[in-house]
Amino acid sequence: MADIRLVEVTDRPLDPGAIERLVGDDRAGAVVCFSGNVRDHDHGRVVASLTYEAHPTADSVLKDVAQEIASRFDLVALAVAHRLGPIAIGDAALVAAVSTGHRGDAFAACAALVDLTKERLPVWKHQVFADGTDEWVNCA
Amino acid sequence: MADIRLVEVTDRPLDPGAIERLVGDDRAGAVVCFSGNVRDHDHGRVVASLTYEAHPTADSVLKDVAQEIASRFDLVALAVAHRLGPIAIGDAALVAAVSTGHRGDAFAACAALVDLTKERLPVWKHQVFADGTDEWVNCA
Amino acid sequence: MPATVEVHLFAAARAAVGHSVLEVGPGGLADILGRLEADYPDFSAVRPRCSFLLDGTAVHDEGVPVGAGSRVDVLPPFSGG
Amino acid sequence: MPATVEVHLFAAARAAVGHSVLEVGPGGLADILGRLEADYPDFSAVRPRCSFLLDGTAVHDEGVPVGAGSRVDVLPPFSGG
Repeated sequence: MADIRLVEVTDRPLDPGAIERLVGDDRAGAVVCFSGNVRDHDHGRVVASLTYEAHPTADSVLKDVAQEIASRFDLVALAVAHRLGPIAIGDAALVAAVSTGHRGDAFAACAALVDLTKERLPVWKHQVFADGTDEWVNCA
Repeated sequence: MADIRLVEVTDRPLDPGAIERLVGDDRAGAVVCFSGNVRDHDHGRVVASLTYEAHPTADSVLKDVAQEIASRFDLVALAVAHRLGPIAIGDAALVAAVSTGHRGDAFAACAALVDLTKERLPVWKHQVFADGTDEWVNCA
Repeated sequence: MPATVEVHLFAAARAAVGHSVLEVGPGGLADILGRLEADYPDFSAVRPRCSFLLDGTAVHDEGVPVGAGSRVDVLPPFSGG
Repeated sequence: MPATVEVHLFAAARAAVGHSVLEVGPGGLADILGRLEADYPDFSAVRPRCSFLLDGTAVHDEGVPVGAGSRVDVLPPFSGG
């Protein structure tokens, strides 16, 4: 079963390159790393600022997500981290990285890790737009 | 059409984190980066050393590959690089990164960029095993 | 032993109600939520999209009884990543 | 104008022949490759897996004539990544 090398819900900036290096391994022929980054536009509106809030169970939910992906795919290692709090445009909100022996599974496993995290992780994105309006994403 | 930010066939080490940062952009909501790394085993045998050789057309072929992927997918940016010459175990031989507005296409586009590079790029991998034997990969 | 139920509200649910935590009387979950909607009309727009935890466990039936001393978490749709 | 064809060999093809470049007489491509197989028996194992460029353009028919002054590139299967 895969080494789970990082599971983190944190208010510190995420470094995708560092998280990608965490899953590197002499046995790993392929590494795929996803970064979900904060955009300056959403549905055509200019985003001025953005904050993520988490439920207290977020850490343990993300551990469960990592375990489930580790058990579903033949991975060497995986790492996943989600940012909390205020976050600057262009910064990474979610970083997910996997390594595999051969490349076949790497894209599918990383995509599944991202999808399951987005489905299960109890975090909420609050956007403030340049026109002063705001929204809780997915809850309009 | 996507910004093609790097197309490189080089004998210098590749830095996946730096290549991933190259495709970052305030318009990009998702970045996917693939690294194909040199493994210490192949088909159960211990790899002692490994070298990549390229045909003189490799640079222009890789440019064509990048253009084709840029035209097939709705990308913000892409970057692709292949290493040549002697390469240490664990080092990246191929790095491909794409950024997209939304995450849907990012995994598919990066996987297609990797597949097309492996199919078309005229480079050859030579492995020397710990037992002293060697092989040109795919040409046994 | 407290005589009330603690309702913890997150994100859009907290914004609609204006409080992170409310103390409410026990009852069926649907009944408790109905009282919240009556007291905080903005909550009505959010409630249908929320999921709920009762003492940390996901609720599948809003008829579940919520006794004094219990905790309810009100979770709007997640929007991570 | 040279009287010969330059054959450039790469990777496993070069290893089988022992040279990076050979000067050979003109003729059909299949004929030239047959002469190489006769002179370098190890090349026979590699040739069926190779593709060829004639003056930089991919060859689809090994019957193509290769005139004096032309260049043939012998490319084993690629193995990048």
